Amino acid sequence: MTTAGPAAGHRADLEARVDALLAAHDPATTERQAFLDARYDAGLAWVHVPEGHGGLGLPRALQPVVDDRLGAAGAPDNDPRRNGIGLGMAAPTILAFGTPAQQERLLRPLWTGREIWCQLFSEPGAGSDLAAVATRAIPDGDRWRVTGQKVWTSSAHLADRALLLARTDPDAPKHRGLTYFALDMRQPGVEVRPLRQLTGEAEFNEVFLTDAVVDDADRLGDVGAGWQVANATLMSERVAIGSGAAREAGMLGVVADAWRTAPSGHRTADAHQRLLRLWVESEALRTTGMRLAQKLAAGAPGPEGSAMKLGFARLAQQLSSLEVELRGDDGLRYDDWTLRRPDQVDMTGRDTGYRYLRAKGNSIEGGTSEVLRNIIAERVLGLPSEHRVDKDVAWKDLPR
Amino acid sequence: MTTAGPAAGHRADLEARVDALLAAHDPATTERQAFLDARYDAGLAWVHVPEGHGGLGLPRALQPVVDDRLGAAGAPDNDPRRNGIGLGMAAPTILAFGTPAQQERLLRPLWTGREIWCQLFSEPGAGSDLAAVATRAIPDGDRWRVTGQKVWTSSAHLADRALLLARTDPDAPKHRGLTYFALDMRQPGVEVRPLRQLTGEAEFNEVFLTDAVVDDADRLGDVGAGWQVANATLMSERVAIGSGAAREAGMLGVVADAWRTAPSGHRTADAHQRLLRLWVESEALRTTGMRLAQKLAAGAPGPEGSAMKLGFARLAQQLSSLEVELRGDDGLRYDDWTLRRPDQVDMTGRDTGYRYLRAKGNSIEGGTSEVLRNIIAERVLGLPSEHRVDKDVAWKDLPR
Amino acid sequence: MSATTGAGADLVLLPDDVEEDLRASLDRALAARCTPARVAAAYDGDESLAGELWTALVDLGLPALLVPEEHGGAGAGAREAAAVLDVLARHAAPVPYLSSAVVAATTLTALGAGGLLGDLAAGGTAALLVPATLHRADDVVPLVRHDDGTVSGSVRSVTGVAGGVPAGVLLVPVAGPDGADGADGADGAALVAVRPGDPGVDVAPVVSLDMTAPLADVRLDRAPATELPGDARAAVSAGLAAGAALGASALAGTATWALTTTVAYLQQRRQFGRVVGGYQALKHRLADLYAEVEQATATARYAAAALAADDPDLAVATAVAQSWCSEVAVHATEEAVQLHGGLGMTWEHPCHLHLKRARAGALVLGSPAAHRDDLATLVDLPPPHPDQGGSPSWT
Amino acid sequence: MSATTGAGADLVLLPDDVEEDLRASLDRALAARCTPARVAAAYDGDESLAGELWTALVDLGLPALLVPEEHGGAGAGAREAAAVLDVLARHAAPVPYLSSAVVAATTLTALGAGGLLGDLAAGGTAALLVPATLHRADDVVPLVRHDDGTVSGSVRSVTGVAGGVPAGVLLVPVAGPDGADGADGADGAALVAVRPGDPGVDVAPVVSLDMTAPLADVRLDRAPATELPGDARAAVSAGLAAGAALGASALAGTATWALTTTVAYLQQRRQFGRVVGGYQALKHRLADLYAEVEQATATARYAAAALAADDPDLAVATAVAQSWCSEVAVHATEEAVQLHGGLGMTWEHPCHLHLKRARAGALVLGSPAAHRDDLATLVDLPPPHPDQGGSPSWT
Repeated sequence: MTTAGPAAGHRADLEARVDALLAAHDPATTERQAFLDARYDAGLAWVHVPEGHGGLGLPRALQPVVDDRLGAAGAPDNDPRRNGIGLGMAAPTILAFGTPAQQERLLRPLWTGREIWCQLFSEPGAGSDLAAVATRAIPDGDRWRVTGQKVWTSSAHLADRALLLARTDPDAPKHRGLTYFALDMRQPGVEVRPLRQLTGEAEFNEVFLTDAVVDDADRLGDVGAGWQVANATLMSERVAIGSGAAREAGMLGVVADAWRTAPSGHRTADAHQRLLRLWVESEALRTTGMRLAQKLAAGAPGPEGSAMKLGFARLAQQLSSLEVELRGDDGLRYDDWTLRRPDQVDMTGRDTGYRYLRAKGNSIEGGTSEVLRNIIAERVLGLPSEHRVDKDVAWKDLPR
Repeated sequence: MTTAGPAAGHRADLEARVDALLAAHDPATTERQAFLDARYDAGLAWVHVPEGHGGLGLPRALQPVVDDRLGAAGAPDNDPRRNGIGLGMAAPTILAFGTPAQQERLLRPLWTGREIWCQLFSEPGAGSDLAAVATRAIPDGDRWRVTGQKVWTSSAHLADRALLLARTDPDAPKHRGLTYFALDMRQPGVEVRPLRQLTGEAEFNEVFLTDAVVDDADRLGDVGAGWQVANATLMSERVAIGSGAAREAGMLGVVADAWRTAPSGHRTADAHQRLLRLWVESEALRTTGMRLAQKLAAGAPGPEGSAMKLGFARLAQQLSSLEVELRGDDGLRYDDWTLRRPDQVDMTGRDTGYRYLRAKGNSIEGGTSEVLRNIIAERVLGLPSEHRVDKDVAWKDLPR
Repeated sequence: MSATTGAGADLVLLPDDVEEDLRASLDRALAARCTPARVAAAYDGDESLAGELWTALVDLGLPALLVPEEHGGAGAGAREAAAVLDVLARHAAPVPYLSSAVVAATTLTALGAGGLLGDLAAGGTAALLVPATLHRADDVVPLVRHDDGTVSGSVRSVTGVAGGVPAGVLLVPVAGPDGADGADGADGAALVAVRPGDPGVDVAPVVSLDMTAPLADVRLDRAPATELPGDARAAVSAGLAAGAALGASALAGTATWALTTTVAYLQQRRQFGRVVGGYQALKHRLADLYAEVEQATATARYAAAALAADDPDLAVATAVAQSWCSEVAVHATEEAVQLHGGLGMTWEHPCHLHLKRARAGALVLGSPAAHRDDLATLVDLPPPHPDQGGSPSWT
Repeated sequence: MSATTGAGADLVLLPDDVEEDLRASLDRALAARCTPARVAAAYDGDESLAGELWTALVDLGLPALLVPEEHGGAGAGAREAAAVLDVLARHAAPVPYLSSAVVAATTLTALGAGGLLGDLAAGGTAALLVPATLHRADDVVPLVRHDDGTVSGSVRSVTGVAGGVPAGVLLVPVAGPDGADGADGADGAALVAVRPGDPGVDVAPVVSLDMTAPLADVRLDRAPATELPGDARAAVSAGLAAGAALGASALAGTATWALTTTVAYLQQRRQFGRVVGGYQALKHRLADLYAEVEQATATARYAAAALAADDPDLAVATAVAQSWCSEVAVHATEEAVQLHGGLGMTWEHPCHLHLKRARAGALVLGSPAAHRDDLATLVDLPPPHPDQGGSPSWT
């Protein structure tokens, strides 16, 4: 989030390592995967990761020193957007909970992009209440057999591996009967079907698991400890949200430009007042993000970040709705309803109507706004928790 | 709420009775109280009340036939605004729960205005949670001794009698240990102190009861049945809210006129847009009131009326806040902070700042907006009730 | 006490038995045919449902409701047509009832265009050739009428001319022949009828945000046209006014669907061991939404009753109902998507069909802002004068 | 990855140790003296608290913060002054810090008016003679300067001239002598100093919505005046700009007080056997309010940092902070009253003191709407052209 404060000594050391890497592996002549492997071996993949796994155990804030130098030298990168879940969620989880053998085996192909990851958490009956997952994993010698249905899985059709949360003990209370696995997606027991959304496209998938096999060696954390592992994964997901963007970045910029270029008949006093309010709110959120980033420069993200996600979702929805009105008759049009399977979401690359519809998901995915408000109320403001009826009841006995 | 549909026969009969009353008691020469007594005896006080108690057991909708005729004849009325709680809350309660002897004794002085009533329900520790009242009534022969503190009592300094809710059985669960009384306010054990509000005035009072005496003959309903009686009283309170007012009545009219007469510098596009939205919302509420009145023309009010009160409170608050802004520098002024004890609230007779501050009470008094939302959610929409921990615990054992 | 009465105090806002019966039979007819999957099929190019539904509506006599009896119609009132729109909305039915049976029918009735009205009463369809968002006859941009009586010009984003039940006749606003004064008025403003199948008529369907009311861009190039005698501007005004007044009922119907569907879902759905509808934060949001939706229904009924009674309050009633119902429909369907969680985002669940109807419907026949602008004039709340800032005075 | 940076990305929004110390000592000083009952006494005519508090502020050197060192001041930054305003707001302290130590001090600093600045640094007070809501020097209505140098005219609703700590000097904008051009500029615009005790000076206190920042109407009738050399308009602009930029911190402080006080109350208060703060509907409202208040703090700190750094983003930062913090302060104090139930409506509870500060403070130095209007110009989002409606085209 910030580039301030890296010790000069670390920086000089890193520069030297980059020089050495570039000297030994000229980007102009080295094959892409070979270069990425060399970078990994040099500890320059992700400098905050321990040595031996592509890093050097340095502060995360030093990574741009490497990235900027390598970028300037024309070196290939690992195309991080292709493997967002792998890099953003699987890697921290493997680092925190994986055995040395798992780290050795899984991290390199993950970082170099040889193995794309997806996440098999949510189920039709387990949305906000993730601990209610019903997908069963049953022991079978030194492996497990997994059966169940997962939803809201992005990249599942591209993925080689999945983070899987499954129930291994139905007799335990719901939070205590879960186990966490790294599942091989390339096997017959895994069926991926596109899940079409209100935008017309299928950004996500449903995944049907039928006696899918996972080795016990691919279990992350203890049997029954899946809930703790999954929470760590989800925390990693929310770190990324809310870093300081530029003024009029994203949706605000699109709508502000729509105002500036709209025919005069579409520029109503109503739309103008709403736009000014949203401009102010966007800036309030931007400065809040700056302040949070300065606070967190050294420390770990706390629950305060939840308020940023809440605000971004609200803004995106209000801005995109205003944009529909600003377009006049064109607000009634849509670009394309064809069922497509995009690799990633592109909010500004499509049309007004798409932004309006897609933004509805901002307050649902990655923690609904309702769940985030609970988190803020309980963990930031210290208000009492919700009354829980399901804490100490065996999962199999819960009403469904 | 409506004057439609009274049977012509009833109407003719009423007209004849009015003629007879006027003939026997010429308003020009009859003393006021004597005329009111005669009207009461003629069953023309409140025609929907049973015969013998000032009424004729006719539909409530026929009352205007009498009122209009008597008004036109220059007859005195019973100055109903002076005794709002007596007429609006005490009378229905006495009619529903009083013994024949109580009805005989209490209703005439109530209607004629010889006895002014107030309501001793709320306490510092029992606001929305009215059933938590801690004021104790302890039996003492054929009377009760009452000790405790009540708040938010309007007219207490003028009142002769009070509707009192008190705890008679601390060992019973809170809803089942309450009893309802008609208390004589003119006695040494009753001390009334003005309760100053944020407006500067003391529209309400605190009432301190110290061994105040109430005869068991003044108990309304059974011992332990106070909660049911009190709820009936509160229902009567809410009937009055939300009948069809004229367009631009009340606060909207004040603010619309403020716009029309404001200096051009105060008329911002922001204020204009907000005013138009509030105008629309006021009209939406007005037509909803019309529709509700047509629905209820024959039947009893249901929980749907709660949405009207919710809407009126919200509107009054938003309109008065807008008005402050519309006044420019004058919005920073106030008319008078002196501690006064007004007989009744007058939202339009005072200045902008007063309206702004007083309107804050609209969403608290007579059921907070939060309680009303619960009522709508549970009784109209059929959503589950709140989790209750205090239902079956003895009142004395509840945490406080 | 006698009630203090407001504007339109005599208007009855409750349905009578005839309306209740009509609602029930239409609801039955739609429930059997208008499934979410078939509605959604229009987004993938299969618009066959619309025709089936229209046939059902014709069987029930509904397209004839606003057509005068002397032209073969039912001569029923605006209240009944509002009820039809309300029920159609609750099923997201992809039929051009508003554009044909209300706007076009009212326009033709104002002109006394008996022949075309007879077609409508018999199940035919027509559409006014203006952009879907237009709500004031003053804003009409007329097409060009040539000396030979043919018509040229183009209009974007017209509703009711594409889809499964396209308009059989286009009602085209034109100026005098090649801009000159015409026969019917000093300025030659007129309506002419054009048949979509005729040469020189190009109807290009558009990919629409709401495919249950699909749009088309229409281009006429010396298309044959028949003049419709009468005061064209007044007729278009009447048609648009009826559309806006009754369109509010469609929006209120969408909002009602969203509220009731969401409440029903949350009464079943469990999370964290509890029925989700029991969480107080959601209860309070739904209570507020209930109040909004009830108010939307009241304003829509008031507008329909004002139209039915030709009440002087019609213009105010319409501005109020359109602006309020538009925003409530959008809010209610957005809440429906949010409170259905991920399910509301899926193609399979009907939420999105109603969300799209609300978002697009809120703009059809005038945006909420446009209707509030009308109101500012109608109720004497003039906008700030452009000079409001005052000139710098410290000179 | 390197961060994409926005405007003012270098500004530090966290307090340093100096600021933390300053906050702590001021908080201690106020906690001992500034009780709700004594603050409320001003509404009943007892304004003695203000003088005591001002003495305490002078002891801490706070009125001198923005006065340059060469004039006996602390030469500290805008960030420290913002911290003072924030802490004062949390105690609803009835002192004229914003009007005197910020607006007047900045105006005088821009003029280099050493003598008066020395008075301020030593604990004296001054006020700019303009209506409390004014925020643009362009909107100043100057008083009349006569040939003999005396000044006449009246200004309504001036803040900082009445109350327990009235201004010792009035800074009066005037035009040239009897309207003619003056000595200092082509148009004679100037600031002159007038002493409230002098003949011809009438300061009439006004009953104010917020008696912790009481207003007065001031009338000058040939009052003796001393001209303050320098660019008067630029100086007033600077004073008002500093006031608006830092006033946002006072509003953010009020909002913070409201949130924390309400949360603390709801953690204790029980209804229906449960802690009220555990009801989810309230939890969610408080979570939303928390987000608003955090954002208010961020915008206020950003504006203060921009002023301290003389950042080119100051004007935008001020417009954002003023409009956002004003509305959040009003919302937060309104929620505080509502969520304290009846208690928040009482005179005894401090809620009302903060509600009145928020409602009035939101208008002081420009309403939220006025600041958003500024923003429209600053960030190129021009208002709709008055001709937007277009002329009727169907002619």
